[in-house]
Formats: sequence, structure tokens, C-alpha cells
Amino acid sequence: MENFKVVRLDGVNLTTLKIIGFLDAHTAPTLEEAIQKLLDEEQVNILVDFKELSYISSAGLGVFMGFIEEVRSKNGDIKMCAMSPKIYRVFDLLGFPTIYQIFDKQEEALATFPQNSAASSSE
Amino acid sequence: MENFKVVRLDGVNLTTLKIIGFLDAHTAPTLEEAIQKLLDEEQVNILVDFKELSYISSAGLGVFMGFIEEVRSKNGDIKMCAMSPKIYRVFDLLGFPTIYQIFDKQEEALATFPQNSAASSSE
Amino acid sequence: MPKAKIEYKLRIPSQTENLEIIRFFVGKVAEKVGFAEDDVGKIELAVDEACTNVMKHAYTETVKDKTLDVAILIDYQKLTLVVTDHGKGFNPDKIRQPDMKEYLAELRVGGLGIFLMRTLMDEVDYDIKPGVRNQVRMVKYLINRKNSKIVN
Amino acid sequence: MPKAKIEYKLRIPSQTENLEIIRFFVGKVAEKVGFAEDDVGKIELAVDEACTNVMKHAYTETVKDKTLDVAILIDYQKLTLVVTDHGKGFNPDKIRQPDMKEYLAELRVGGLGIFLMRTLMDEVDYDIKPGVRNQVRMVKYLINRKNSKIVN
Ligand SMILES: Nc1ncnc2c1ncn2[C@@H]1O[C@H](COP(=O)(O)OP(=O)(O)O)[C@@H](O)[C@H]1O
Ligand SMILES: Nc1ncnc2c1ncn2[C@@H]1O[C@H](COP(=O)(O)OP(=O)(O)O)[C@@H](O)[C@H]1O
Repeated sequence: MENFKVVRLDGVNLTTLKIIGFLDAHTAPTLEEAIQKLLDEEQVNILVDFKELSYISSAGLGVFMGFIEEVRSKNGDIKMCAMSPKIYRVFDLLGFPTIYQIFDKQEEALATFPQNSAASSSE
Repeated sequence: MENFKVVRLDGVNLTTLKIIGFLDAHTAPTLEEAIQKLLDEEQVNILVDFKELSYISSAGLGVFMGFIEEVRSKNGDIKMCAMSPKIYRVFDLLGFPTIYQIFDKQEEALATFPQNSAASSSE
Repeated sequence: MPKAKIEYKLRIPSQTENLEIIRFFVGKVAEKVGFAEDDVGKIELAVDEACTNVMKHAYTETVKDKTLDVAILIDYQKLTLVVTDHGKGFNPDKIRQPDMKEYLAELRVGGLGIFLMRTLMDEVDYDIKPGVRNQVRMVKYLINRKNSKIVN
Repeated sequence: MPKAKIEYKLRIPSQTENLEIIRFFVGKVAEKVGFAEDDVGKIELAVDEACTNVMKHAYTETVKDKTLDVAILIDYQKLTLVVTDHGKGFNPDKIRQPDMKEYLAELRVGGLGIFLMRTLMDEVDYDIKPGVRNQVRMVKYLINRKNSKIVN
């Protein structure tokens, strides 16, 4: 029944959001809330793990676009990792890889955040 | 795309048919063919493993009803194992457990066939 | 009958390869509406049996436009499934329902569809107008609801 | 336009919670018809975008019967998706399509739906009759077909 879920993993100076299921106009508000909550806590180093995401529409893409300016103005970033080819294709179609850093593997992404080396892992 | 599949595992004096996916009026002929082939080869000791079956309708039940007399008249049997509660409920609703031997575990079922101890296994 | 509040409709070719789509469609709606997993499974099986009957029995070879319709009506306390074909029809009163004891003793094949529908659903009735519109209407009441999303 | 050979229709409440059912329905039909996985994904996304627009923009609060229709027509060489609403309509010629370079430079939000539909499908056109019937019609040709089940 539950078709979308966000799992939050707090690291040293970084939070990973694992997004799971279908991200569309119906489920986008769930992700929006999760990111808003991080900003409220002044956590601006955010890695979004797409490994278990099976679908994204423009409503999902819009969530990232809606936060990226604020996050960067606070010296943070939203980075992404582990997209399936299907999901990456949608990002690519729109040129999003020019504005977001997208990594194949979670570990590579983690290493690029400041003051951070091993934050999540247990997968 | 493929919504139903039969995997055949030949044992010493017994064949296990693992049925996988959805067994309905569309896919029932696939199972029918698989069982017919066994009879053509005079293999009448048949265990049907339901572990990976996620759905069955009366068209699927009909396949077993269609062969059971012939199989038993040749001193063989069709036994069943590893049904999910959802699938078992359909069998139960129709009283089928009175005519078929249905086992929880594959090993229990295997032990009940003549001249047979370990036929399948590698799971 | 209280006015239906929400309606879903599917028109689809009368081919067994479409059973999977039909089950998913009906199952998802039933789930959304708040039926427990158990009842969702029963509703899926009932609609499969009704549609399988259309696919197997309703249309003669020569009919060109072989379609079937599945409608789901949701009101406050129940889900109503209506499966419609435009085929030759039949007389449901003449269909003898199997005596399961006899049935099993004789190891008979087939003839379980309508029996299953009646067992799985709370109400099942046919409205047959051969060549015009044949309908089976099946109702499941929303008791033991998991969550009551039906209020709208 | 050649006569459509096979037709599927879905009528469903205009609510985002139904997007999943719509995608599955359309995806399964596209798959059955022989589109490769890649194209199935594009068709699913295009129908999602069209339906999301109906759900977000078509109906004002006061409209009671908020439904949308998704029709799929299959003929020998293509799949045609038609998404219909009965809402207020809009002027598609006035929708400026985003210049993606500018768009990305300015980190804009939204306004990507129609652009995506045009990128994903081979043909996209609107037929708007406000309050009566607004339609977007999208075509995908069956080239690089995985298997040609379309002959019927
Ligand atoms: N939609 C229909 N159109 C024509 N005949 C039907 C239809 N549904 C059921 N029937 C008739 O009712 C009989 C009993 O159906 P059912 O109980 O499902 O068993 P089965 O389909 O295995 O025969 C069928 O054999 C058929 O003659
Ligand atoms: N079915 C529709 N009914 C009314 N307006 C629509 C419809 N589809 C699209 N629109 C209009 O077209 C605009 C552009 O749509 P789109 O490119 O999908 O971006 P977005 O939905 O993010 O604004 C919408 O903002 C809306 O004004």
C-alpha cells in the first residue's frame, strides 16, 4: 500500500535520505517535508540515495529544484547517488546533471562532503 | 513482462515443478503443458512447489483437477507444498485440501514420495 | 441503493492477457478505499472470475468488437463491482451451483467461477440482456476496515 | 488517421493518489503491445505528466464531478494516448516552453510537464474546449519493437 517512503540516516555532518518507491505528484510532499525538516534543523549537507527509487516524475524533480538555492546559500548541498538507469535518464533528459552532483556509489558521494568520511554505510 | 513461469527440477523418481507468478486463465495453459509433458514421459510423481506463486484463480485450480485422475490411475500423485496463506485460502474455500496432500515445507512433501529422499534441494 | 460517490471505469479488450491489468486496477482501488488485505484478495479473485467468464463464454468467434467493462462504485459502506459484456448472455438461473462434496468426490473440472464469486462477495446478481448488455454486479461491504478512507 | 484496432479506456477520479494505477495500466498495455522497456518508461512518464496537470490545474474547487479519462488506441504502428478532462481548459499556445539552459541557470521550479511530454513522445497536441472537454493526444511510434504483438 505504501508506495513511497523516506528513510533518514544521520551521519557526522551529513544526512542521507534514502528514497524508496514511486516519487510522483502524490508522494512528492512526503519528500518535501523530510527536506524541510532538515533545513529547520540547519542540516544542509544532504545526500539523497536513489537506490530503491523506482520512478520519478517532474513533480519529484521539482522538490529538489525547490530547495537547492536555499541549501546552497547556506553553504550546503543536495547531492545524489545510486540512480537506476531509468531514473538517471529522466534527469539527463532535462540537463539536471549540470546542476546536481550525481554519483554512482554512495561511498563516492559521501567522500565529497566536508568533514565527513563514513556517515552511513550499513547497507 | 513474463507473469508466469514453470521451473522443472528432476529428482530421482520425482519431478518438482516450481510455479512462479500469477496462475490465471491466461497462464494456465503453460502449466498444463508442463504437466502433460511429464505424463508423456511417464513421470507421475509430481510435487508442485507454490513458494513463488502469488496468485491463483479457478482456471489454475482447474489444471490440477484436469490431471489428478489420470496421474493417480497410474499410481502417481500430484502433491503440493509451500503455499502462501493467500493461496491456501483459495484451496481451502473449495475444500481442495481433502483431495490433495498439501505440505508446508518442500522437504516434508519430498519424504512422502516412494523411493525418494532428496530430489530437489538447491534453494 | 444509495448514490455512488466515486466511480472508476475500465474498458478493455476481452482477452485473458488483460486479466492482470484488471486485477491490479481493482485491487489498488479496493486497497485505497480501506479494505483489509484479505478482502482485497477476495475482490481481485471475484473480478478475475467474472472477467474470465466473459473472455471464455460471452463472445462468439464472429463478434468483432469484443470488449468488456469493469466499473467500481464506492459509496460510504461498500464497493460495488459491475462487469459488463455485450455478448450472447446466458441464463444464470439454469447454472447449477456445484455441491462441493460431490464435486470433489468426482474430481470434476471447471464450473467453479460463479460459485467462487458467490463465496467471495457479499452479493452477486446477474442482469442479462443477450446481445445488448450482460452484467454481473457484486458487492463487498466495508466491515473490518483497515482504515476508513471512504468518507469523501 | 488509420482506424484504431484496439482500444483501452480508463475513467478515474482526478486525484493524485490514482497516478500509480494510471501508470500501471498504461505501462502494462504498452508492454503487451511490444514497446521496449525504455519506451514503456517514457510512455508511463508522459501519461503521468498529462494526468498530473489535470489533477493540479483542470478543476476549480467548486466542480463536483472531477474525473479524468485515459484512452489508449493501438493500431499497427503506434500507440496513441488521449487524456481528457472536463475542466476549465487553458491556451496551450500561450505556454512558453522552457529554454532548459536558462531554466537550469535560474534554478526554476515547475513548468516542466508539457516540455517532458513533448520530449518523451513523438507527437503531442491539445484540443481545448473549456468546460466541455479538454484533450491532449500523444503518439508513440512502435519502432525498435521488442516483439510485434500489435497485429490483431
Ligand atoms: N458472461 C458470460 N457470458 C456467457 N455465459 C456465461 C457468462 N458467465 C458465465 N456463463 C455461463 O455460466 C457457466 C458457469 O460459469 P462458471 O461457474 O464460471 O464455470 P466455468 O466457466 O468453468 O464453466 C459457464 O460455463 C457459461 O456457460
Ligand atoms: N489539463 C489542464 N487544464 C488546465 N490547465 C493546464 C492543463 N494542463 C496544463 N495546463 C496549464 O499549463 C501550464 C504548464 O504545465 P506544465 O508544463 O505541466 O507545468 P506545471 O504544471 O509545472 O505548471 C500549467 O501551469 C497550467 O496552467
